[in-house]
Amino acid sequence: MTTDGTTPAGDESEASVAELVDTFENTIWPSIDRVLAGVDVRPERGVLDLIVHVPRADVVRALRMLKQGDELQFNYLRSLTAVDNEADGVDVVYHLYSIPKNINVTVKVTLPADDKVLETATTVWQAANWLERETAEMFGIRFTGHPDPRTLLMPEDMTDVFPLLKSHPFAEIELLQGELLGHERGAGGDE
Amino acid sequence: MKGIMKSLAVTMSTFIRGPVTRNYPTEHRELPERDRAFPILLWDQDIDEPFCTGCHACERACPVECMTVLMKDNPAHESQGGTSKRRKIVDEFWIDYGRCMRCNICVEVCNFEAIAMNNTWQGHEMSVYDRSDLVMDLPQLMSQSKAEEIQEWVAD
Amino acid sequence: MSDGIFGVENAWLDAAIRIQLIVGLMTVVVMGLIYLERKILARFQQRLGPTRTGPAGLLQSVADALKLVGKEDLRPRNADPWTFELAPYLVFVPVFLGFVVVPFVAGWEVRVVELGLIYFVSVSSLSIIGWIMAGWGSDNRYAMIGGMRAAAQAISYELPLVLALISVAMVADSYNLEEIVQGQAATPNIVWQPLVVVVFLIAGLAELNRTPFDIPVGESEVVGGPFVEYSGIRWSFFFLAEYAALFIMSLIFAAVFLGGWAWPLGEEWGRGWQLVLVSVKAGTFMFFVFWVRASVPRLRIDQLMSFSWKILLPLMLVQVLINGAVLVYGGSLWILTIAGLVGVGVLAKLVGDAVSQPRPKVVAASAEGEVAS
Amino acid sequence: MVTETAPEFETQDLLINVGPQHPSTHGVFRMVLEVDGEVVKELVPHIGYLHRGAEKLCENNDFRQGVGYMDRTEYLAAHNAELSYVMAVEALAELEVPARAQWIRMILCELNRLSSHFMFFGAFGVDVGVFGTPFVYAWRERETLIDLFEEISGDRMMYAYFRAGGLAWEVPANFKERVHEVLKSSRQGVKDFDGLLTENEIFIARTKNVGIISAEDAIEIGMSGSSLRASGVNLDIRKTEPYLFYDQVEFDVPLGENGDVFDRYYVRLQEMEQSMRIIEQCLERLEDGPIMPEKMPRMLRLPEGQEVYIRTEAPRGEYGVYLVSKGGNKPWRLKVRSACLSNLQALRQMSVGQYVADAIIILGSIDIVLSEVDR
Repeated sequence: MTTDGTTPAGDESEASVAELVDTFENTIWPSIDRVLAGVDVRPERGVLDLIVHVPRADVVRALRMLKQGDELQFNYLRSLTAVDNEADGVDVVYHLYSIPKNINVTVKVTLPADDKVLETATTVWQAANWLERETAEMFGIRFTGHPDPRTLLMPEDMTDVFPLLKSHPFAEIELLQGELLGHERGAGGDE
Repeated sequence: MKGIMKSLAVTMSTFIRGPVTRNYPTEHRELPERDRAFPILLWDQDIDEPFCTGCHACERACPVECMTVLMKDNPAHESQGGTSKRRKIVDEFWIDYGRCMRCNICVEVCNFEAIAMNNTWQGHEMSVYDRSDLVMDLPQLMSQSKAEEIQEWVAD
Repeated sequence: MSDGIFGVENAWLDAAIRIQLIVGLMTVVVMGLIYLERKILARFQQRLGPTRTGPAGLLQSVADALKLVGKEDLRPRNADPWTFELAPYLVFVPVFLGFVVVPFVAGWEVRVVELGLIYFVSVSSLSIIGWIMAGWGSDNRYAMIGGMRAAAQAISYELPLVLALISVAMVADSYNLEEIVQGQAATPNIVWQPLVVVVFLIAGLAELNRTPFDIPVGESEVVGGPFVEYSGIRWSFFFLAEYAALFIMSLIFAAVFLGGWAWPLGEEWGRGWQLVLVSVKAGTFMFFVFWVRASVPRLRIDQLMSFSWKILLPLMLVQVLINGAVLVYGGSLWILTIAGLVGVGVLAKLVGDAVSQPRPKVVAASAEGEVAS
Repeated sequence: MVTETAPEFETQDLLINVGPQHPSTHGVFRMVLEVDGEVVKELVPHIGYLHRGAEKLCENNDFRQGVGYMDRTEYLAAHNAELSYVMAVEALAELEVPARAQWIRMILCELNRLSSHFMFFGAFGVDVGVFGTPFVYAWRERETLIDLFEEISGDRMMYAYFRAGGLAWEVPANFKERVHEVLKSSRQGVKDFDGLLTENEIFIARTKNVGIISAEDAIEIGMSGSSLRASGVNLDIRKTEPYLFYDQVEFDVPLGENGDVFDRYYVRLQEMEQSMRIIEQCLERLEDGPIMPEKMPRMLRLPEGQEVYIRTEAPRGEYGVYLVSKGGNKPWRLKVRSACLSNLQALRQMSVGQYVADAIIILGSIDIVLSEVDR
């Protein structure tokens, strides 16, 4: 893999920030650090792209800086989704790509599990419109200021159940094949 | 008009090329040997019993959980005077063809080469009126292999 | 004017028998046409076409007809009852009225009408009312749009069709189809009026709602247009009318432009050969219609109307002008041919550069291509 | 309006419901058109009819079982879908895929691009109005391609043939001759389509300057693939971020000029020629060798706390797989980035103000596959 692929770092020991910073020298972290001066940003090693953690309060400000700065020009929002980490909240993930510079970055925002509210990114990219609607209906995140917060894939009235959360159970298979023929369950079904 | 004339010329050229379709139910296309219709169990002709020992390997590996397997001791085992070396044999085996997604994983995980994908037209042309008729039990699964209609193909 | 068929004296009875003959002949011919179209279209698309019903699928149309008769013909609950019920008849009957003047063979018309051409055109334009009624009556949005489109298209292509037939009538200086056909014993009118033939083909396609003018029934947009809500026997009336119109248009084309039964063979060959000759000529028109249907996309409603009003109509007016000038001032008819060919050239050029441009050179960025933002 | 129309002559806008059961919505897609006469004033798309929760299902299936689900999220180009999933797993498990397997994967993905583009031409031709001929030409070509896929993997559309680390089993012995045969018939197919549609005046009149989207808007909305390149944006992941061996084969990236329906059609036509060029080069480079790495763990377990976003150039655009793993043999979270979903966002902007007939072919021109939109 080219672009800024790097050797994955060792396990995430809590090394001092200084030592962390210099392990990123061949990625785009120095320029991102410059562009996002006002935001306290924490870099992290990704398998393919650099991951940047941004606090919830000024995520849209950071995204706009990444997009409009002429040094990076992340003008293409590749994908926007969320990852449910159960106890330590839900991560909203933005994959950005700069067409002129041909570089990638992943911006991550961690939301506490009980208060999943985040400012909408549709003001920065129109692409975020449907992606946020889908993430909202799947994870229960409320994107404030979204132009049209209806459900995207789910039926209109399904606004209380969020399927992609880890808490949402898998549908139990009602009838194992055996039962269909009158053979009761448990005699050697799967473990 | 030049472009329209060109389009007319193309359709006339295919008019002359003649039909490429075939009359399906009366003429069948010859299926490649690797064709995957639905999984079936194989019959061990010389010991006259199924290869399957009911070890649940395929049942665990199936993504859609469309298989249910029951195992029993093999009555025809050598210890009971039979000729077979298999101590365990399959007792009951159901595959719900309505749920199976034909991904061939059961054939890959089976270490007795007891299950294979049906590559005959009979495997494809199977229509039933009730969804529960799609649940195939042991005799139905072994019928084709018992009648030696199957030249199964298993990846080496 | 042949004296009564089978020696029947009473004129009314005679006309009734002839019309019954025509209707009987028509149902057989239409079934044959449906089968032929499906077979030919299939061949264009490298398919087999119907092969199951009867030897090589010959009974396909019979099977279709039985199915359609057997099917329940529904009516949407809040459809407008009378318009919905009467629409098929208003589409179906005018087409058959047109058969009164069609000259199959030397003496076999139902009635030799002095103003045959004008009668044909005025009768065939009646069926638009049926389309609009079907569109409005079936209380379905697609049908409504289809009906409106049918009206717009039929009106805008009626004029070039009428002018085309008038300019041919000027050359043959008679409206009576019998005399027009007899007048072509030496040379068919296509020689004198090439532009008119092209315009008649285009306007004829539009009258028959055939590709590229099948906008009222375009499946990909309005899903069948006015016929969406019809089923069973009612739907088959529309279908019957469509193919009957195709048959009558091809017979008129054969009679008016290719010399009908008169041109190469003439009177003395007897009716049998004349029938073969007419059916061959009508067959060429129909093959052309099927061929175009298999290879040309559909026009959009505004392009269709601007094509008719801005290109076909002016051309036809000029053609009528030239016809008049040449015929009145006694010029030789060859001038008409030259004028017609020039007209065809102008039409092709107008269509050509109105739309196409040199083959589009899509910029192929080379391997390391600069990244255009 | 020049003059104020008197109230009683006010025309009422018509609400037309196109789909989910409609001949030219390419699947279960519904759009409600608010139509004034023939002009579309407002377009509201409704999707989600084919949502089967593929992402949730993949979380419950290990890395071999998930391949079957990936086919079903993109039924017209299943090889490309499997490729992204399998490459994501390999990136996390750091598996070294042998060269032969990568060449075969490239060939199959490009062949799948051909069969998917043929499907586009067939459906688009019928949308524009030709009665069935392009569809049957497309099917004639797709059948030859699909027969080849069946000979290789055993299934016509749901191959489940790629595995993390390589391929499920070896290709048949006559693979090279069969691919050459299929290419010959595909070349004839492309020539037929070119002759039938490209220079047809009515086709050009119907598609030129219809449904235009500018380069900036296309980037802003996140479009990708041929629809983006038709607006002149030079973004092809096979070129910008080469994966497999795309940096070792030469091919061009066709770009359109003004992003209308005709350009989207013509860019795809040229892409097919480039794909055939790639396939020929791959066939020369293909040599014998293993198709799976030697030390393949029996049950593949991924390292703890890793994540990767792999994107490949599928026929419809960028098909991305974002895989988050917390150890174990099942993904913790798997997000499928669907090219059609983003391309579909531009539909409203392209269709408002056009005719009803144009809205249908604009929808056809962005070549959507509903199973990828709804996952």
